[in-house]
Amino acid sequence: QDTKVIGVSIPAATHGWAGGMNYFAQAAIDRLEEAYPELDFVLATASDPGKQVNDIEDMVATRNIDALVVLPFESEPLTGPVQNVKASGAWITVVDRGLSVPGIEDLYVAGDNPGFGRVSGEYMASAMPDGGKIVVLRGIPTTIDNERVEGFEAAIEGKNIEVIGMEHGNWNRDDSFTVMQDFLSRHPQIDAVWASDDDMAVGVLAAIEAAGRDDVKFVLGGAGMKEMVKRVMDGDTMIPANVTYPPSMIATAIEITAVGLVSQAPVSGNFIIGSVLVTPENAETFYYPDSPF
Amino acid sequence: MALRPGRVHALIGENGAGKSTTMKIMAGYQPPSSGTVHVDGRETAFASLGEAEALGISLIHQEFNLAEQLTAEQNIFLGQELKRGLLLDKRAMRARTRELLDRLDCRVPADRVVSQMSNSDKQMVEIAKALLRDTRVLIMDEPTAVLTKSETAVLMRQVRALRDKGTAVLFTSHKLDEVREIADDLTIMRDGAVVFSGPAEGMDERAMATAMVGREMSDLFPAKTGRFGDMALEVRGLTVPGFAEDISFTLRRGEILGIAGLIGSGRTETFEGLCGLRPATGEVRIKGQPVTIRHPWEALDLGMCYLTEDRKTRGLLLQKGMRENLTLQALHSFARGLIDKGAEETALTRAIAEFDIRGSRAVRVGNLSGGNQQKLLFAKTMLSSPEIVIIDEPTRGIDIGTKQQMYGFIRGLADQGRAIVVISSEMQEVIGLADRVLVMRQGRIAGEVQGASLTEDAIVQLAMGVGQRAPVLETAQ
Amino acid sequence: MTVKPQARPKVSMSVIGPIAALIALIVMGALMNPNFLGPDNISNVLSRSAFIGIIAVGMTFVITAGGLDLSVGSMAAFVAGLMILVMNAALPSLGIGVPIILLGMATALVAGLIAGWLNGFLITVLGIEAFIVTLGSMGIYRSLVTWLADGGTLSLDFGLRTFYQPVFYGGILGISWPIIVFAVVVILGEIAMRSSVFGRHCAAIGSNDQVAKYSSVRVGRVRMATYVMLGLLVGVATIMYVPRLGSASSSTGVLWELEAIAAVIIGGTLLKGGFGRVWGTVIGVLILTLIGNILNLTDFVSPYLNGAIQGLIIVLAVVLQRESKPGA
Amino acid sequence: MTVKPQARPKVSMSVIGPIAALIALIVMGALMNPNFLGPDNISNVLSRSAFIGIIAVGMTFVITAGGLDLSVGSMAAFVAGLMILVMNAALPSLGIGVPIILLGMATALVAGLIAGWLNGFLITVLGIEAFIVTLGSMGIYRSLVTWLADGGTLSLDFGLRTFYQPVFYGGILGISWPIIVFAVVVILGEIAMRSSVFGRHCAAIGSNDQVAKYSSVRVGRVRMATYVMLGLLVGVATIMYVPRLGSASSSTGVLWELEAIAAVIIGGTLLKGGFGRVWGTVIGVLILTLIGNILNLTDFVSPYLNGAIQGLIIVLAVVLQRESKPGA
Ligand SMILES: Nc1ncnc2c1ncn2[C@@H]1O[C@H](COP(=O)(O)OP(=O)(O)OP(=O)(O)O)[C@@H](O)[C@H]1O
Ligand SMILES: Nc1ncnc2c1ncn2[C@@H]1O[C@H](COP(=O)(O)OP(=O)(O)OP(=O)(O)O)[C@@H](O)[C@H]1O
Ligand SMILES: [Mg+2]
Ligand SMILES: [Mg+2]
Repeated sequence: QDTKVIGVSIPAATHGWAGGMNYFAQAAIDRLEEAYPELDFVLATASDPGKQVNDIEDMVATRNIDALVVLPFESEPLTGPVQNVKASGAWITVVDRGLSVPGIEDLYVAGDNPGFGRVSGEYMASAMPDGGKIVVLRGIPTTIDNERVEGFEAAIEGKNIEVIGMEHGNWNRDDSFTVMQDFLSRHPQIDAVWASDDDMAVGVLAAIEAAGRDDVKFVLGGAGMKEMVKRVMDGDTMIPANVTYPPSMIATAIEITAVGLVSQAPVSGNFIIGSVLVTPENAETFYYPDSPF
Repeated sequence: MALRPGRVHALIGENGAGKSTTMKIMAGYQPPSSGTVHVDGRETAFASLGEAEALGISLIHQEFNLAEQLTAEQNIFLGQELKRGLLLDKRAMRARTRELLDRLDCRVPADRVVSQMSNSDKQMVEIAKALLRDTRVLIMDEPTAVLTKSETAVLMRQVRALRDKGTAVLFTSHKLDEVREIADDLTIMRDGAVVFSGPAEGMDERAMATAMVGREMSDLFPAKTGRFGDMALEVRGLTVPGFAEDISFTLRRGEILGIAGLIGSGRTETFEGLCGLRPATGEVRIKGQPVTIRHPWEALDLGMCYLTEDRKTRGLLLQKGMRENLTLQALHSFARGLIDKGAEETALTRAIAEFDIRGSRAVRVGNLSGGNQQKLLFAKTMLSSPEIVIIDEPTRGIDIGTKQQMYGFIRGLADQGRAIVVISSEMQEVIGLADRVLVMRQGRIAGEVQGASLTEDAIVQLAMGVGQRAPVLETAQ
Repeated sequence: MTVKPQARPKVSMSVIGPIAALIALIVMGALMNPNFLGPDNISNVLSRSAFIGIIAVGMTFVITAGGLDLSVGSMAAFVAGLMILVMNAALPSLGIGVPIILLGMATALVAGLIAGWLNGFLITVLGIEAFIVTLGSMGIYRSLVTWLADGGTLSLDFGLRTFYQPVFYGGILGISWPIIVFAVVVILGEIAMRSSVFGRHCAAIGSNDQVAKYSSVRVGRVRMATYVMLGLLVGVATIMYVPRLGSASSSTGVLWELEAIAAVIIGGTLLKGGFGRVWGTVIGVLILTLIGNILNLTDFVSPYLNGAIQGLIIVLAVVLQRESKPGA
Repeated sequence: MTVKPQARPKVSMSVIGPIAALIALIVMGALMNPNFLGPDNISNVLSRSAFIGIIAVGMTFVITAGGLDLSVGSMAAFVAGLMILVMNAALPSLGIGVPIILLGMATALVAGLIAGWLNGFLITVLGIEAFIVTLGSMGIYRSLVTWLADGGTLSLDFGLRTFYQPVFYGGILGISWPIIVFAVVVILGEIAMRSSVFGRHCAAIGSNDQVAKYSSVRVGRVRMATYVMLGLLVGVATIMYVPRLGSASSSTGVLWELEAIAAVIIGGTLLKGGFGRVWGTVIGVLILTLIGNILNLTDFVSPYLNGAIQGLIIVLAVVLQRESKPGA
């Protein structure tokens, strides 16, 4: 019987969320290789779009992949190359970031970036009914980040919430720590922080703690890092909520793809994994103590 | 001073008298702070080096001015490359290089990289570079300092040929016999000013020396005492792969051992090997104790020290001041935890006085005159007070007055009971200074002369190999 | 400069070294995967080497002349962004066709030229350390492209891109354009390095710029020329790059500078200047590309460790060509 | 070597330059934001300078001795990761207390020392170009930390971190530990550079290693010592870094190497070796940190352009100190 090869191409673990995603991809592959001996996986991680295209080309040229699971580094540059893979007859699963031309992928598993921003914005508005001054830490300048921020801004529109500072923390703990320190020296009154990511939230919290400032009521991160979910669950007032953007969606995508390949079951379609607000009430369901993220 | 076509003009003076500076001004490398340069009767201010070159003036530097990573051919043609169409005409350049080097009796291959050449070969490449340029005025700053007698003779032949073709030649040398032999005109400088200028006729070496130094010169070499102490160094079967083989000799305290030989006979390498500066094998005993020396600091710890012949690339840090250079080798003796800068300054003051180093204390060593650099190098080595000193070409580029001082100093060291090796290409120097002379040829000891048989003839015969006529310029590789 | 007994081998390790490393990699790849030597894979490897390769050829001259350029990756991203903006802007008036492609190409070349000239100006005319100048311009171009793209991605109009794509994917006689252009650049570069006055002057300047100056070499001009040429080659590489991905963002060309410099040095050019060889650089680029390619061929190592393997091989490739006595 | 008639000014631009740039930045910052000169902000800026600063002091010696180290950022990440792993592993047996902190510190110092020694070994004993060795080890350490963290983040046990935190946040007399340690490292470094045999030897080797060798300097050992010392200082920096956020991941210390090298060169140390000054490096580090700080304190420019401003200021800071006639 012939083995089928599934190629998995994802961005390298350069920040917390990507690290979690890498972990889930690796774990799913290990599990599936065990479960389905007739499946072979190729996992490649790329640090920039060009490298990702190289990886995908290599999978086609040397590994004869039957299916490709790709989490595009960026949509635009990956569209053409994935289209070429499609033309070779392989199954295409696109994760998280849609390609810029619709209809290439057979299966689309994605988070919802504008939704992520919107949920965060809505929570901010509801947590501060009387309005307030907030600062925002953005991620690495990318389309994803733009979509999230736009969603966020749309949601707080007209809600009397004033964004008094916005800088890039690059989804990085150290950078966000520095940025937050400077925000704190610059603004005598900050009511809340939208850190937009849990890694950044870690840095922000440390900066606030170090400055000993108590004007900041809470910090809203995002992505559902286990430590943060735990703090929500424990009722920490600084971390009253979180917004999910599960890195495990890559595992979902790989699993569905694998099942599709071995069983010919109809699995095509779109799976949008919405961003959900995590509150002390529902936190338990989002808490995975064994995950590295 | 005036240079005329078809005449050789010699410029002499003490170290730091300003000879090199004068030459650089004449060749457009430096602007004069006052005064003018006239070419063909017209006053000229060189805006760029190209201008001086376009007027047919070229300068051979005292310190080598070659790109180390480039080959002989590339250096000779640098800035004057021959082209065929858009591309280089390498064949023509190579042929021309060969021809020029052959004219200078230099055997070095055209594609040898300069960093792999001996000093004398580098000098020949410099000269070839100047010959290539169509020069009407050829200025040479101590071209013979690194050459032996036979190579100097070749150079002099070329100089005469150029002169006969109408080129004006200006050169300096501290070897006054050469000056007497070839100069038509003579200018003598002292402390930045001309003290004599006129035809060379009637000036003998003694007269030149007196005019230069400003006092009557007595005997150049100090008297040999002939009193030796215990055995200081015994070397048996020293082999420096590729350069020297089976070298054996002994050296007593208070003795000066001269090492003679042609350039390329492996003298430098032998003693670099002995001091751990390059891989070597063999049996070495110091004060009777067998020792192994694999690194220069091990030699220094044993009280043995080598003073390099190549002051520019191996001897001194040209970017640094005198103080840093002076104390580099003996730095530990100035440090008790931290470096005592006051003690360093004191040492510098002493060295300046003792070795008559001229030049401001603040100047970078690269800006010292060649001879003063050599004196500083000497002072630096002496500061680590070694028991056994190996001095390679001690007086290269040093004026006659200072030479006398240096010889006296070296003899003084011997009289203090130190053991001294002097490697020199100047026959007079080895004969005058050494108690005993080893002659090397092609990486081996060809023989030993001492006492009454210590004559130029005897050394030359051993160095060339009896009956062999052509000088051996390179070891067989 | 110590000279060891050196029975100078006819062909030195510094020549054999990189070639041996390359061959070892190829053999390894071929053993691991039968498709490795297939035409598809070879073509892939060569075309993707072209970007860095073309830039690395320019870098060879810069380094040979004693310089350095850390800005090439950011510069490539910026030039690509500019090219896309210009082409998109001209689309309504010019329509899809050859003219707009030519306009885009001209933009890339001119932008590269100017960028290279600016680096060269600061370095040769104002006399600032090349490391600092190009570190600065690296930050500047990277920021500019982020700003042009408003933090996101600049994308070429889709129709335009489809039309332009053959410049990357097409070719003649089954050899794709990037490979052809790369080959041409390498051949011209090798000739220029070996047999042109320019190449020789680069080496002379890198070896000792005082000497070059005294030999009436126009040091400033030659040095400037190396940066301008590198900028131009960044433009050429961008022309090939844009049709491939059709976009530019702040993550375009990240670390290309390190890769290009590494390729140059693996190829045997001296980092301190004075000696360079273009063919070596090509081998260096191929080695770097092959490492990535081979790592994709197998699942032996955790992808987390790819960087470690890469680092090891880079060091090994250079260990191979060492012939001079170490250290001291 | 002809030298022009240089009328050496008493206080040279190379000394005034970086100081002037720093003062200009401080004035600018003070004008833009009243809190800029507040004790909090000053303390923040100084403590965050400490990591890069401590490393940059080590880098000053490496560069002065004619070397280079691109691996320090990755090395810091790796050392931090290792330290966290060791401390977490020892937690059950040692419990929270001073011993476990000491164990962690020892781990960091030993790991840094070994890492530095490895770089030094490859460079001085095997004689491989420092650029290549450290480019290689940069990749290796970065990979290793990613692998140790399984792609994610290594976090110090929460209780442990709370106990350890005073090492970053605490201090004496209101001066935090990182600032104190940084100051001590700088003072020792400055003394070592100016007045120790080691510093003098570094400059000699960087200026001309042949001369150093012929002067019986233990070239290999001194060069090795610079790398070992740098590794050790990376360990020290890590000891300060870990308590801050209590975590390490593959994004820890990214680009620290470039920042450290830039600081060294802005400070006036020669990239090609032979001359170094530690106080200059400190100014360089402060300039770099202040740029980021000022940009965060104002909204004048789009955050996308931060990198451009940074690049400009770096170049300007070096323009200020140029005194030698340019280029040639
Ligand atoms: N750039 C400079 N700055 C300061 N002093 C200088 C500089 N260049 C030369 N000098 C000084 O000018 C004096 C003349 O030097 P010059 O090299 O011309 O001497 P010289 O006659 O060639 O001596 P030698 O025989 O030793 O080569 C020396 O004292 C030297 O230190
Ligand atoms: N770096 C090098 N690489 C290759 N060959 C060299 C190198 N240095 C010197 N040689 C060659 O080695 C031989 C010996 O050189 P060298 O001139 O130093 O010998 P020497 O006997 O000490 O002569 P002298 O001291 O009179 O200059 C020469 O043939 C020279 O060309
Ligand atoms: Mg002179
Ligand atoms: Mg010799």
